[in-house]
Amino acid sequence: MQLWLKLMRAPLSAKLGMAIVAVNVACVVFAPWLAPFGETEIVGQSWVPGFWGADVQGAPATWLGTDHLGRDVLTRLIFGARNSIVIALVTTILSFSLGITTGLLAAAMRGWVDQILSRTVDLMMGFPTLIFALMVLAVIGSSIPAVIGVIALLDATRVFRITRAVATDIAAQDYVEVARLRGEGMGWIMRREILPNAITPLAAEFGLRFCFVFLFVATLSFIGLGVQPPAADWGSMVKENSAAISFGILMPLFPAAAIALLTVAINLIIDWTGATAGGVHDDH
Amino acid sequence: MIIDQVPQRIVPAPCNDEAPLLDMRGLRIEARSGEAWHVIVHGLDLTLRRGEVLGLIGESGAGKSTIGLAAMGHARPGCRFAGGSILFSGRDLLREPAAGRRALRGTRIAYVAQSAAAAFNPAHRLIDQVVETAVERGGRSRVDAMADAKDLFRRLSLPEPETIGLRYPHEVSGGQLQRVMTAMAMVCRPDLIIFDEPTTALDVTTQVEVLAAIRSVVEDFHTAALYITHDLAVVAQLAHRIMVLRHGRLVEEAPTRTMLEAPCEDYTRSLWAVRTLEKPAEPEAPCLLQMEQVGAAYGARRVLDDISIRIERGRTVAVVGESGSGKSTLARVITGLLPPVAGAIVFAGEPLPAQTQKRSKAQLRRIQMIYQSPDAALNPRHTVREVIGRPLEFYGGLKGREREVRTLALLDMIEMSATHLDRLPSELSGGQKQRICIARALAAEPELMICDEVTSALDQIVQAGILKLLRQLQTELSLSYLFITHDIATVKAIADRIVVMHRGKIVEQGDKREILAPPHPAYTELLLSSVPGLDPDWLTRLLAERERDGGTHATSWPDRLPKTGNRHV
Amino acid sequence: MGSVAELLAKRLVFGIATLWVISLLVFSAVNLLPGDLADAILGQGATPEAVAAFRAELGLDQPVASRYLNWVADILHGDLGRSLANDRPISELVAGRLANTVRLAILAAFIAIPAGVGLGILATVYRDRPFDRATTTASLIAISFPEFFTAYILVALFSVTLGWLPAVAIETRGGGWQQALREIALPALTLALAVVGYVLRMTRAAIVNVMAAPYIEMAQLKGASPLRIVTRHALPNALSPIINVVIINLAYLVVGVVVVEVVFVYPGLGQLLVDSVSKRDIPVVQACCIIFAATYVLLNLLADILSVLSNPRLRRPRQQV
Amino acid sequence: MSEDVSINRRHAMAGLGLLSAAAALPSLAKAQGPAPKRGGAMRIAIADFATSDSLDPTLAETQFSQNLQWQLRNNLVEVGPGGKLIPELAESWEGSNEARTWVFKLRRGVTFHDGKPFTASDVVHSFNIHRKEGSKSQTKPILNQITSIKAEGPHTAIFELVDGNVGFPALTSAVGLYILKEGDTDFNKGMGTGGYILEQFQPGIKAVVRRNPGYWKSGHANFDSVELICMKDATARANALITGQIDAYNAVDTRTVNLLQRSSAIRINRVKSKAHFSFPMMIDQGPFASNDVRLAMKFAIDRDDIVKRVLGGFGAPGNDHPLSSAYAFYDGTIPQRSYDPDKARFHLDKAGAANLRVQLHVSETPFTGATDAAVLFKGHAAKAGITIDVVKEPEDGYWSSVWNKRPLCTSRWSGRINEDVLFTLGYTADGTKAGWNETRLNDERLNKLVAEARKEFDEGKRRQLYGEVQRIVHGQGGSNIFAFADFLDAVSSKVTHGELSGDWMLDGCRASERWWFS
Repeated sequence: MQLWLKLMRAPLSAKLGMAIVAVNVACVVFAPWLAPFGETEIVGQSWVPGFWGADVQGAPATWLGTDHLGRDVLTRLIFGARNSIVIALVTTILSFSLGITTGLLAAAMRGWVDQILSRTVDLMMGFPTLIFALMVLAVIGSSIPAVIGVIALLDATRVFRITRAVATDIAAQDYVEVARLRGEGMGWIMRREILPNAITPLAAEFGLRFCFVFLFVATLSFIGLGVQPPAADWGSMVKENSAAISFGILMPLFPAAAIALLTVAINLIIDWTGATAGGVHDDH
Repeated sequence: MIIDQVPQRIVPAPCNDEAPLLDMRGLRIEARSGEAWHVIVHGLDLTLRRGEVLGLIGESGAGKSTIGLAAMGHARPGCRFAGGSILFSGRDLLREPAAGRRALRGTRIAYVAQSAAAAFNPAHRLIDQVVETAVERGGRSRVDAMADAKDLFRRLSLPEPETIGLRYPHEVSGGQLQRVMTAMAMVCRPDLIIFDEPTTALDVTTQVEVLAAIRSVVEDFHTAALYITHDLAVVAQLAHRIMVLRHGRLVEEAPTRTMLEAPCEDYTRSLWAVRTLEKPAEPEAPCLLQMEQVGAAYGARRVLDDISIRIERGRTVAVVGESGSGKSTLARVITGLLPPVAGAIVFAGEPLPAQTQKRSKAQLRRIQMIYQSPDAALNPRHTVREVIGRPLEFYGGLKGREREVRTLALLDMIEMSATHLDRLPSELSGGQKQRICIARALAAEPELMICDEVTSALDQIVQAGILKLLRQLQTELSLSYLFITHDIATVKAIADRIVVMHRGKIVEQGDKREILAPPHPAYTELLLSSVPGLDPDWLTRLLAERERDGGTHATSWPDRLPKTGNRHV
Repeated sequence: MGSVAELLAKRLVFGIATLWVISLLVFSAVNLLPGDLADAILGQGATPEAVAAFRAELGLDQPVASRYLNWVADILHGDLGRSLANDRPISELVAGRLANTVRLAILAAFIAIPAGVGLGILATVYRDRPFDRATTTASLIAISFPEFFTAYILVALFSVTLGWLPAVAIETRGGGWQQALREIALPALTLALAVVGYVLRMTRAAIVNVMAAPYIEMAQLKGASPLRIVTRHALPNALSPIINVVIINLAYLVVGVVVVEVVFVYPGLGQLLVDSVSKRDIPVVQACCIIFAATYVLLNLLADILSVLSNPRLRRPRQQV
Repeated sequence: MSEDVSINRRHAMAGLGLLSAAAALPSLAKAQGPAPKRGGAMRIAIADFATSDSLDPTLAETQFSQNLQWQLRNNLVEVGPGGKLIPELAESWEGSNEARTWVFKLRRGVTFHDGKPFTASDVVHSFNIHRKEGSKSQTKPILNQITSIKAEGPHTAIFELVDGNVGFPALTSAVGLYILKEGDTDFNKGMGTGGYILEQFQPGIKAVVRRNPGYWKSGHANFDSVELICMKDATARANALITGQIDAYNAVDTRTVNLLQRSSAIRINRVKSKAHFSFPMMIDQGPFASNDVRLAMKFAIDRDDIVKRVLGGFGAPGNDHPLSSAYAFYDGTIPQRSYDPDKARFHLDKAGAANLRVQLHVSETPFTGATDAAVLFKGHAAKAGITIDVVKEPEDGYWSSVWNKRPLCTSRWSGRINEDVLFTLGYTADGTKAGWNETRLNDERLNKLVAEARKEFDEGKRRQLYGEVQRIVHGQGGSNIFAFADFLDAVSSKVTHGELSGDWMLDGCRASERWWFS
């Protein structure tokens, strides 16, 4: 109930953000029921305009027109939400699990554990992300689990740095010293003393990293390593149809707008929760 | 020397005939908590004449800082003016446009903040900050303003007045910074200066110097001042008149002497509650903890040297000293967080392993620690139940109902109740939080409690409560305390023995009465004499005394101890 | 200044160690990839005989360890080696492309960094006002557009529709530096748009963070104007995180621009690296990775030094009197 | 063309049968216009390139280096539009001794870029580069049939073959068999007899050439300079052409063909090609040992659907043998196999392999859209009760670790010079030895037919022989050849050209030499 009240009192911008996220979540969950056509169903000619060109002869009844293969763009967007969001979400969760665990470990243990972890991360960050992903995916093949794993690993380095920075401050607090003096084990200190206090800035970071992962998946799709056709995802939709932009066809703007809208929405919510100061969003 | 031959301070009576410099009428200020606004200053009236020093005193939450800032037409983020007027030489600051208010600030109304170390911009040299307003907005040439600033530095007895301005804030000690800030306030010769607890963060010995400096310039330039503090003894040295505030309302207002000699309200009297406590003498008891010639170091830097202390069962040893004297390090050595490099510690007849990790659960349980700031010592995400329950479970293996019962018993012991069980620290007051810390320590059923400045972050009346509670617990449970503090009043209230520390060494130790009675070694003397007395003439007399005793040491002590106020640990 | 020199030396040693480990990692990683240069170049026509002959010619039949040691020995003699694939000196292959990459990065940085920092400062001055909301939202949108898409939109607008700027950067011969600038304009703008949002948001966040400090309230109470408070009182104390984000973005402009290179047909290092990885041209991959890693290490070093210089506490550690 | 050249027509015609070969589609190709005009700076964007490109003729070649090679160098024989053999550095040739001995008369008065005259020893040198011991050349397998090459005087070269081969002159037109200057070892200098002289070559970026003023072919190499530019991104190529930064590009994105055609300033050249796409099955492996299973797989694919959806309609369905109508001996009488799940089921049942489950290994390396094609195939086959698990493989290393190793994978074959090379490599025991026979087909009859046709001068008989070969592959082979792709180039309407040749994109990779600005 309290949460509900809090939500109701949120500023307009945050409500807007939550509404957009809610629509996206609905798409993820109910895609087959929401979409007017099948995911790969061809409904007409390629690049037929949608509502703005309804008078065009032979145009099927589609809201946002059709894509390069004549599939309904709205349907693809709805199904694309599934792939894009789920992949980004799983990746982000994975990278946070890894990054937070190692980050807390480094902050709580200090000494050589911290040194080894930090230097390893420095090393990984010295390597261009995209190239790293390309090489690893070339070795293990570009399947969705591989993409998720690689991005999660790369992203975990960033999460590690932030977690370590936040947790190091917390680990210096008196209450952590109290726990140490009591004789508590490292696990308890990490899990019960440090983590609950690091969660707010990390949650803010989660939102941002989620967006970056989203973009990274899109970029990998552009290079041909992300989600494989004929499955829909927003990044590949932009990529597959981007050629049309030069011919004044608006279609690729829709998936791009979907990406932008979700990113903005998530950030509006983060801004509202007021924890933006916690993150060191140091890269892409 | 700024204090010349004035043996007896003559308070110049402010002229009553001219219009007041500052006139607040029915001032209401609101603060936001969550979605709602609530009143924190309830229709306050305040008048200040030219050249007058008005003391604002009260506990935390009394609204005194808010009122001080209001005198500049400034409300902190999350606060707003909700009514009344603030007339400054006839102009209503609340109706003045932002630019108009801004024009007054720095030039006609200046501000001296509590922590000069935080209020100086770390990125710029002091002199640049001091002359900024004069040059940018006072229309003075830089050369002229700098000359003036150096003159003020000299008047405020800062060392090396010609060059100190070239330093960065972190290169100057706290007491000196506070004087530089006073110079910064003065440089435009304002009509009014707001002093917001300018000496609270300083050691007592430094506080004396700053007080003397402030008083001298304020008198020299005949500047009006609002002096905000929680310490009546301090304000008594400067103010012509004192207003006691509580919860944003006026409790009592009177000329300084009247206020001290015959306060009308009980509340006013409670402001020096701790001073009235004194622990009676007790007989000797068997030894619990013995430190023998202990030394400790951070890396190559020796921070403790040749420390031998004996703590008896059921008795209190107070360790006093200024910041940087090594008294908190002593606590870290005993708890094993900083293993000693020399000497030995014997606890209950057994040698205590140097490192925390090497100690047994039982050894850890028998020594508990309470910290200065309960905010930092309580995990903000743990409820009272978890905080107190954890040591019960960890040491005693208590679970479920048993643990609940014991937790409630402990809460009862610290005079709190079951209603607090599920609260988070943020939902408790400062005093309650410190009580929870005490309960957590008690839950371990310790024999020795190390109390590191446990009362210094609290208001006087709360302090008195905590001290009484600790004394009561000591009698009931036969606890031993190692009581670390810089406050002599607290020492009187709780200690059996006193250890005076300075620069990592013990200067003097012994029975309380012995230590507090003269003669003292020079350092103890300085420390004790710097504690302000509840007497408007205390400062004047002290300065005169020190002058007579050959002079320089009064003002030069802090300068010879540049590390005070800047702990590098 | 002793601490600066010490820091520099420490970071430099660590940097060199990083480069070495990266070279080792890259070498083993590329060797782990399925197939080798002979397979990759010969493609479908890789008959066993041809592959064996080619391997022998390339020295790929030598043990892995000895190939690595040879490479290290060459490097220590200042010789980057030759490309296995087309037997050209790597220094020659890399030099032109490195210059292109750096040129593009510099131009993009010249657009993005002043714009990002400047707008970030203005956003703080007008904090929570329409200007602030507009710039922060716009920056978010800029961040959330995939780079390749920004590129296509810019091309559609400035090249195809308006015809102001060339669509691809193919170094048309002649035309001098104006022509060169015109060709590089769109790629630089694309990169700038990708970067400006981050710089803006970080600048704003860093300054806002500082704005809660007591000395900012002090500056207000001294009557300083909002602009002066931000630029004179807040900015100098927010420099360290801003420098960091600027440097990290600079590194990104050098190492992370493969996509922009592809879209604008811009011959930079990124494409060379991707291509060499797919061809298993280990010496070239090594050279590129080392250049990228060195860029990262050096820029980080620069960030550290600038951070120290911008902070009097670190620049002038308190002397014990 | 080449009216000044006399050909030994009997052998050229009889040997190869030039009647069909690559045919430009009349609707899209430009009719032959006026005489070529000189001048202008030509800029061509090419999609297929690598930073490892080099002018070493023994290395595999991208479209980029192939175009560049033919700017700088000539072969003995050139393939013209319609698959016609045109004498290039050889003025004429004659086979004797049951097609075992081939005498090439070389052109006189041709000089290299540095002025050195072209002689027979250059020919010997150029062929021996591929033939020598330890050569990495891919052309080596087809040159293994040569026992000796001799220069007889400066203008005659004599080739002795192990066995008769009437198609040998055509082989000399192959990629890689460029005529180099004797003693020339720094291939990247680009020395040759070609119409252009190398000015600048930056692998993976671009190459610039200028016209060779002393070029021996009249009416060819008309541009003052030609710039070949590497452009991987299809959209970038299209944008560059639309904005006039280039004049032509290859590999048009099938998605945007219709949009590009709207512009009057752009022309699309669509040419039928010899390149085929297939899902080869190894006939000595697992279920594919049964011809009924193979037939079931061939009936279980909807070729038209794949042509439409993967090739955007720019292609033709395949008929499970490697010849397209662009080949001379294409047999159009073999009935087109079409999608028939019921027949597929029938063959499965016959083989006792109902509920067949197979793994199809795929990557985008063979051709763009391979994954799409595989996924579509999976859908088609499901209706016939065949379960196909599509296994994504890494693009890098696909040819070395997947193709020709997995029982069922994805493959692409570029066109070959003639039927003999194609069938020998792809479908005979010799091809298995050379590592090209991806289906491991080893049919005695087929081996014999191919060998016979190789020596047969009579065109009618050859047609018959190759017809039977096609039927064998169609009926028993492991090749599931589902499509032939068209070549799509986009050119500015300022550019004029004659009839287009269809063995490679961009007029057989010779656009620089054959085209001109109108």
